[in-house]
Amino acid sequence: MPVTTRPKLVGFACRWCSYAGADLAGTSRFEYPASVHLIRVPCSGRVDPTFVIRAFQRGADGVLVAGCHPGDCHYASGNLFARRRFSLVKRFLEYLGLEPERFRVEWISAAEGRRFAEVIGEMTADLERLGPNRKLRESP
Amino acid sequence: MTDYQGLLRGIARELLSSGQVATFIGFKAGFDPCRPVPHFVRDARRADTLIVSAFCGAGLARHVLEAIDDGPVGILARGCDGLGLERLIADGRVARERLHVVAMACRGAVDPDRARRILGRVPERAEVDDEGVTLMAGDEARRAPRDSCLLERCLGCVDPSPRLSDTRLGDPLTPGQRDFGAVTRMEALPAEGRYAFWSRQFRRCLRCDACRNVCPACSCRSCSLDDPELQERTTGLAEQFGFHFTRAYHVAGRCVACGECQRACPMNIPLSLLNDKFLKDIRDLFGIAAPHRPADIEPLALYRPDDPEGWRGEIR
Amino acid sequence: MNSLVPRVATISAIREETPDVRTFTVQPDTGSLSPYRPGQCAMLSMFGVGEAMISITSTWSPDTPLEFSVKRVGRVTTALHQAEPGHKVGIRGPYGNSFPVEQWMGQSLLFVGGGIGLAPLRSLINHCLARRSEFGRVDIVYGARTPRDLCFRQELFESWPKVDGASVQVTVDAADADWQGPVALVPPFLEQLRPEAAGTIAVTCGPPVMIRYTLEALKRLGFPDDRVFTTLELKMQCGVGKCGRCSIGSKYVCIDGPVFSCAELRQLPAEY
Amino acid sequence: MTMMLLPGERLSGLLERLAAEARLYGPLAVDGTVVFEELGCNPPTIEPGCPAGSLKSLLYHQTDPVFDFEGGYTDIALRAAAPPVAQVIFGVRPCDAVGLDRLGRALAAEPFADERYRQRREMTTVLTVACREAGPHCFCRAMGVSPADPRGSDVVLYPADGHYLLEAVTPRGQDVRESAGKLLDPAGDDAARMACRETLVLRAAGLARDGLAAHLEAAFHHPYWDELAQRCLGCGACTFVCPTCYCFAMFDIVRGTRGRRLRGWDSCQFKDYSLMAGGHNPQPTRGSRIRRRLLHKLSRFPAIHGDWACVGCGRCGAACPVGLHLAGVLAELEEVLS
Repeated sequence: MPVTTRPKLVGFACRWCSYAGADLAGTSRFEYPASVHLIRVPCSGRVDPTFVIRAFQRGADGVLVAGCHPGDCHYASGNLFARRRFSLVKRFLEYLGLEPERFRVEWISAAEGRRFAEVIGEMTADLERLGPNRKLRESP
Repeated sequence: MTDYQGLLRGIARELLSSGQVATFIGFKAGFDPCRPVPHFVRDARRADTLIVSAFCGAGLARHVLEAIDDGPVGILARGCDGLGLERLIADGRVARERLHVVAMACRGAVDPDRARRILGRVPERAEVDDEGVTLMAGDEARRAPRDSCLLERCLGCVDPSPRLSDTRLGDPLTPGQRDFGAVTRMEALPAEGRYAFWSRQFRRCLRCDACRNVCPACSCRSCSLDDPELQERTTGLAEQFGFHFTRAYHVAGRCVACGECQRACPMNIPLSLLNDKFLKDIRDLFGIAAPHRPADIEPLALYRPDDPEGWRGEIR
Repeated sequence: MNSLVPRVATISAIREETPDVRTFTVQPDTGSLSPYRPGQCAMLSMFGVGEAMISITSTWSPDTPLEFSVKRVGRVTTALHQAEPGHKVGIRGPYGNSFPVEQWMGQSLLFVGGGIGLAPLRSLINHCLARRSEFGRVDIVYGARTPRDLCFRQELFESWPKVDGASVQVTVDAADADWQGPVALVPPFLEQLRPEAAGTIAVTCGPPVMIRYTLEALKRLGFPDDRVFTTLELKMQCGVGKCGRCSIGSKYVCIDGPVFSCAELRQLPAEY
Repeated sequence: MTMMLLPGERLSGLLERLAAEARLYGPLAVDGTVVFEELGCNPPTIEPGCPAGSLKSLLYHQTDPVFDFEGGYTDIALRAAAPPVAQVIFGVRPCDAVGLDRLGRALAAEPFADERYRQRREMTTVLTVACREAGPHCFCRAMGVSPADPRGSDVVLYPADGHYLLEAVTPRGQDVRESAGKLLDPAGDDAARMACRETLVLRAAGLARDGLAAHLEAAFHHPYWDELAQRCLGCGACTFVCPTCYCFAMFDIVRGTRGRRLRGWDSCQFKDYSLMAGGHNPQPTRGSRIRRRLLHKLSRFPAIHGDWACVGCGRCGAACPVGLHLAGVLAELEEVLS
């Protein structure tokens, strides 16, 4: 019997914007898949790229880094550094052979509950289509 | 052919005997004629043990850290060493005024293993010019194209003469532009092919840390790769991917493209192909072309309000 | 059975000796450790953290619980200090050689300890005091940084001094308001006491610096090298002479040591 | 023992038979670098000298589970690691096979024999290909190892034009010979073996072994070690490619309530190798660490286990980013001490 599994999506969400956006999605009762494991971080600039690698190693099928829109960072420039950093990391992960859909960076403000639900929905659909991730993943 | 070796010995002797430097770093003949070894001269009378040959392939910049505490250092520098020194200066590990850089125009160093395959025996002497390489052993001599027998790192070199210099050996050569052809070819492979390629490479990694220890941009006094909490010591494929990602990412924007990591790797993992991907993307996205001067610009330590979002659209 | 696999044991009691030294009573869940001799060590595991070689501080008898006194210094020992009674640990051993007590019959004994270095000596002292009649005088000299850092206070101030023909001298490097005793570093303190070298075996253990100066002091006091013993400690990962870390010359501290006579030490290169 | 002849074109047939019974490994060029890999249907890459990585990686794994554990603080269960499976390694060089003997002396020494290594050694059949030509770094003869050395091998194949001379050295080697059956022809002479015995090893010339240990111990305080240390980068390449280096570290990994303790290669050249938790380091400088490595190989290991912990494969020299070749260091020492 084939075992159907829900994709595991790890989301790093900036506490000022994206995490609040996720809250809004909840309080607004927007529907989105329960595949996402959200980790609240102070800022998208706090997300060390090795967090992303670690998530894939320990079994994530996809990783999302979400922060405030450029210009709106609570710490003025955190997401602007993150933008440079993850521009490179995204391309590098694909260079190592990861499918593009497995790693995404999105700007989601505290007002964009619907956008949050959409992103999770899109990513989950992509990951379901791709199936479980084996790349970079440690064997049990 | 200019007698660089004679000139270098003279310069080193003068620097040491006048007390301008306490140590002069260059090369001396190794056990293997085609593998000269880094050499530290502290006594002017030993200056004639310095050699210059087409086999002088190892980078010297990182060795400055071993001698700088004993006083000013004189060093033979090729383009790659020059950038490495600039990196160490920008990172605050070495003060510019404590260095005397003897800048040598370099046309590339011969890879002893490749040369041996071409010549069919251990090469004893070699000469490199712009057109090709002459390999010699005994009375035998053979001409070979540059890209068949130079070190991989020299083939990609576009910055053959150090801009940092106190004394020059030979006129500086014109710097070029990197084309990142190998990266482009890798990018053209399908995702599965890329993953298979890197899996094949990383599988044989010994985790000996040679790539880190030889790198002029990896001079942190304590390294996250040594911390068992941050970098587990297991050697499964996933952990090897993690290790190589971390190493390459930690020098992204700081890498001077000297290619020492790849040259040092005992298992010949093409590490430059990782570093070059970052360098190429930094050029394409942020317009900072390699090799940039470490003192001028740190691509990941700055941003512009209108930076592109590198994850959008066609990413190659 | 692979010699690197420990057996599971339970911490049954924890006693606080000093702010950073605790004594753990450890009971293997199945069977018991084979009879151990004074000076021997065992590898203690904190699962998920790692292993450390710790000297056994209790003296073996069929009904004496197994005890380890541990100073909090590194990852494993910190994890041990965070444990509570009931906590599972791993144990393998006993490892190493031991003090050649049988050869000391009829001799007087001088024990010189510093700080946590009293832990291996305690096993030896209790062993010798249990066979009191076989030895001459028993003198114990012990020092710690401050009065708060003195280990095994009950034995130091109550049981050992009561033994017939035994003396205990305690010193500290720096006194506090309540300290009435001497204030001195162990090596000069020892020299002031002028212990009789003839017919005496000296055993010392403590921090590396203390050991070094104590060995020099003992030499000046007239103790020949082959009648002075110490126990060494180096980093260890296997405890069975394989991992390579604790080698000094062609000796391994884990299997050829940890007990060395001063005469043996002089034969070894300065790698400890 | 009797010699048999294996015609070159029947080698693949022999490999197929071996692969049917156990996992078959051998030297394989992967993107130009020769390493020991599972051969599958690829022909082995036999070049002068030895592969970049040493044979120990197949018997003494880079990291190897010791046991798994599961549970919490007050309740824990251990499960020993799964036993190793049978393997056949083709195309080993004599130096590597002798290296196994040295590894075994250290790891399988009683009373605390390393069961993991011993089991794996028992499950391994070693088919050695003797050398007709030395590699650029080889100096085996200086270390008392011959290019036709049978020690540590089950079967030795001596290459000749178009065929191999096959000699079964151990009972397990006999089994291989029997299972090869009709693939083998009777051999007419043992010229190939004689030729291998006489293979010229250039780098071994002039290296004196007599009194080496005493010589090195006498040089304990010589400033040469610090001179060497300036060049050394403190990486572990030399030790990890060495067929006889066996130092290891133990470490735990934890995933939730499960964990595993592993044994993994460690290098005495790393700065924290002997660093103690309290901060004391008995090998505080690179010079002291290089000295320790050489003394261990050439003085202390022989004192304990009776032979050099070096088989002269020369990999340390090939792997070293700054060209520190063990034979070169020996030659240099000779010079600075005289």
